[in-house]
Amino acid sequence: MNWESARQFWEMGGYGFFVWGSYGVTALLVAAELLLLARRTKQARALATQDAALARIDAERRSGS
Amino acid sequence: MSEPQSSAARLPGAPGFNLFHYASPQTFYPLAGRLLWPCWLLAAALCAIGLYIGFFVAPTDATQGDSYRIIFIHVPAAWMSMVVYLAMAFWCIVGLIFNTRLSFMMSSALAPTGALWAFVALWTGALWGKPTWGTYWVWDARLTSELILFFLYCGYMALQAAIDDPRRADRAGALIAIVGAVNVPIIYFSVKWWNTLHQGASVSLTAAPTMATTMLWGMLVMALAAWAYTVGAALLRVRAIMIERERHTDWVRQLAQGGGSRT
Amino acid sequence: MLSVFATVLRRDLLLAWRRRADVLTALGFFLLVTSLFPLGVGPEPEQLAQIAAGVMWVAALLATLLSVTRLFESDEADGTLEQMLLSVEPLAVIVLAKVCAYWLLTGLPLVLIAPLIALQFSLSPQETGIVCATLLIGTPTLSLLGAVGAALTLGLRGGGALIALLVLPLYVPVLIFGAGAVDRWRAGLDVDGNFALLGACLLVSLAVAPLASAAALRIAQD
Amino acid sequence: MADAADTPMLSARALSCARGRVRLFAGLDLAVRPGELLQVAGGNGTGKTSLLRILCGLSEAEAGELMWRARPVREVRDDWKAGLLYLGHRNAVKDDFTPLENLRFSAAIAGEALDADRALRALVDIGLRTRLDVATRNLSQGQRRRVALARLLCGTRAALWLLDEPFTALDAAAVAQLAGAIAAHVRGGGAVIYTTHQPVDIDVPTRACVNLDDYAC
Repeated sequence: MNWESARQFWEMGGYGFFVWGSYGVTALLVAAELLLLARRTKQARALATQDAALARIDAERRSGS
Repeated sequence: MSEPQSSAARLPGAPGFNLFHYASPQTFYPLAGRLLWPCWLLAAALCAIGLYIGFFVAPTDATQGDSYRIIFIHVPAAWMSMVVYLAMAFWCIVGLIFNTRLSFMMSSALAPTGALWAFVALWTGALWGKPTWGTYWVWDARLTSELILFFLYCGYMALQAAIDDPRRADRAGALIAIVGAVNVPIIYFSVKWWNTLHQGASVSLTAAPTMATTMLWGMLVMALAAWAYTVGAALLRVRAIMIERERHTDWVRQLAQGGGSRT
Repeated sequence: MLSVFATVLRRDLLLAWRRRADVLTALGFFLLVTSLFPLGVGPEPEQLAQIAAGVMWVAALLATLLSVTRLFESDEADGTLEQMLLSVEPLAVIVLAKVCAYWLLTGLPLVLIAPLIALQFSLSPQETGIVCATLLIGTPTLSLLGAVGAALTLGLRGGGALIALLVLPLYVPVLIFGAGAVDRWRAGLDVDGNFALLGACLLVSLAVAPLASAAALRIAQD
Repeated sequence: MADAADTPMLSARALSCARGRVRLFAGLDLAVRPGELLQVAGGNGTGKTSLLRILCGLSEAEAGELMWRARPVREVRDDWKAGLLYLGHRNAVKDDFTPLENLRFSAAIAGEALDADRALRALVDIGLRTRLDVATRNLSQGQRRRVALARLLCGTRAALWLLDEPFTALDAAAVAQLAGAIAAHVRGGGAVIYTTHQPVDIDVPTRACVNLDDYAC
């Protein structure tokens, strides 16, 4: 184990800014990408369900008229 | 030259196994869905193990102290940015040869994640450079070619964004991805050649710390984690692209009627 | 095969002759950009001589990109590009002829005016010779690669900037070999390597770029 | 070998075309034989232009098979390209050139020999006698269209003409002249596929009409 205390771990031998700067930004970017992906999937699903609804309406129109 | 519309297009003489079965979006969509969670779990597990090795097993380096721990994200990101670009070029070539729409969709799905890795490689490279060589940006051959690779990604995505017709976007993107892939080694060696010419002006990254085995393991595990994450992200994005592109088809409509469940 | 190459070459040169003013834009841009640098960097001759090759090369590169959209845009607008795609003659040959005409109108003038710029940057005669020689071999490659970008972005909004983003990464090797020649000469090293590599880049793009542009045009017109 | 007369010059089977995400038509079968005139009808946006662009190879069909003289077009690409002449909405003329230069260059680009005398006669016949050395830029829309149509009059080797609304912007005399040229070409064993929004009387023995509304999606 390299670290005696959490504080020492956070300082990372004086290079805390650089190490956590790297890992932090990477984590942020990955999280951002996942959020964007989730949003895009939800939007795509919404498009699909809207199409399904349209199809149903067409079907009713055809069968109704 | 008609596209293999139905998924039953068999390669002549292929025995039972049908290469094209998963080539059509309709059959690939549920498969991608089933693969998603395994990818995320694998990525999370490997990342945890990698970080543990990187921070708690790998010793503090004699010369660089603890700043070298950045390599556990920098090197995997650099590897992944290269691997993803080559994977994109591969899918583009497959798409052009077999005229399968799904291969182009896969390539477009990979691009943003590849660009993310290229940016992470540059960002972590700069933050590692500051404590080690005193400047955020070092005109080292690998960092410079990483920068140009990042521009290649941006070029691919910008071109695809500028074209509305999906068919043209696929093929134009494929052309620039393949031309770019051919140029990546040329760019790397020309930058390396240029770097040695101006050796006095900069220090190259070859002065990395000696590779203790634990460090190597840390990087390898983190690279696998990054790989699993990339596959997961690409599959998720390709599913969204499939729905966006195939909206007028009935399999998407049935999918929506089926409550859009995980299948 | 050869006759259609000659015809298209003559056609494009004749067209450019009818619109002589357009030809000067690339040349004017090159002159302007290179003469702005001393204002920005300062007039000391040694400093200028050191950055001269790099400045001239980057200016030549940007001048090529600036006017490369002209290569296919006017033909696409009036429908002649469609007829080229329909021709029995190989499209790559037609594209190569168009790129040659384009180089004669934008690339070659840069090489011819380069000695004048070299004087501005107080380059010695040998250095001027080297810069002009590298530009002579390098600018055709720039035009060929630029043609691929122009074909890919035909008719797209934001075409100019998009072409730069697509094609500039591909210009990096040519820029390094070209601009690096004078630096090597100033450091007392031989420059044969640079010329060999520039020649290689030219031959490869001569072989690949017309085919890639032709494919890109078919994709664009699909 | 089937008798040369009735093997179709160009035939398409189960053709379907999509523009962006919208599918325009599907399951279209079509054939044109030497000595036959085929009109492509259909409302706006039903894909008439797209169909013509597919038939001449400018764009690719989403699905379906295209045959030139009963052979898949992939195998006989040069004959197919040499055998057809496509005239779209745009006139394929350069504004900076004179009509004569335009004619000469477009024939050369198509890889066709052009007899100077026939070119002159074509331009005179189409009514551009007094505009021979004027830059096309200064001509009216109708005259510009005539410069494009002059190619049809100077003995092109193309057996199949694909004309997309050739009669637009033409006055009555030019319309009659073009109709005559088409009729002569068809009677001489050639074939023409064309679209038009104005009814034009073309005097040919066999004619057919394909309406894209029947294949719309």
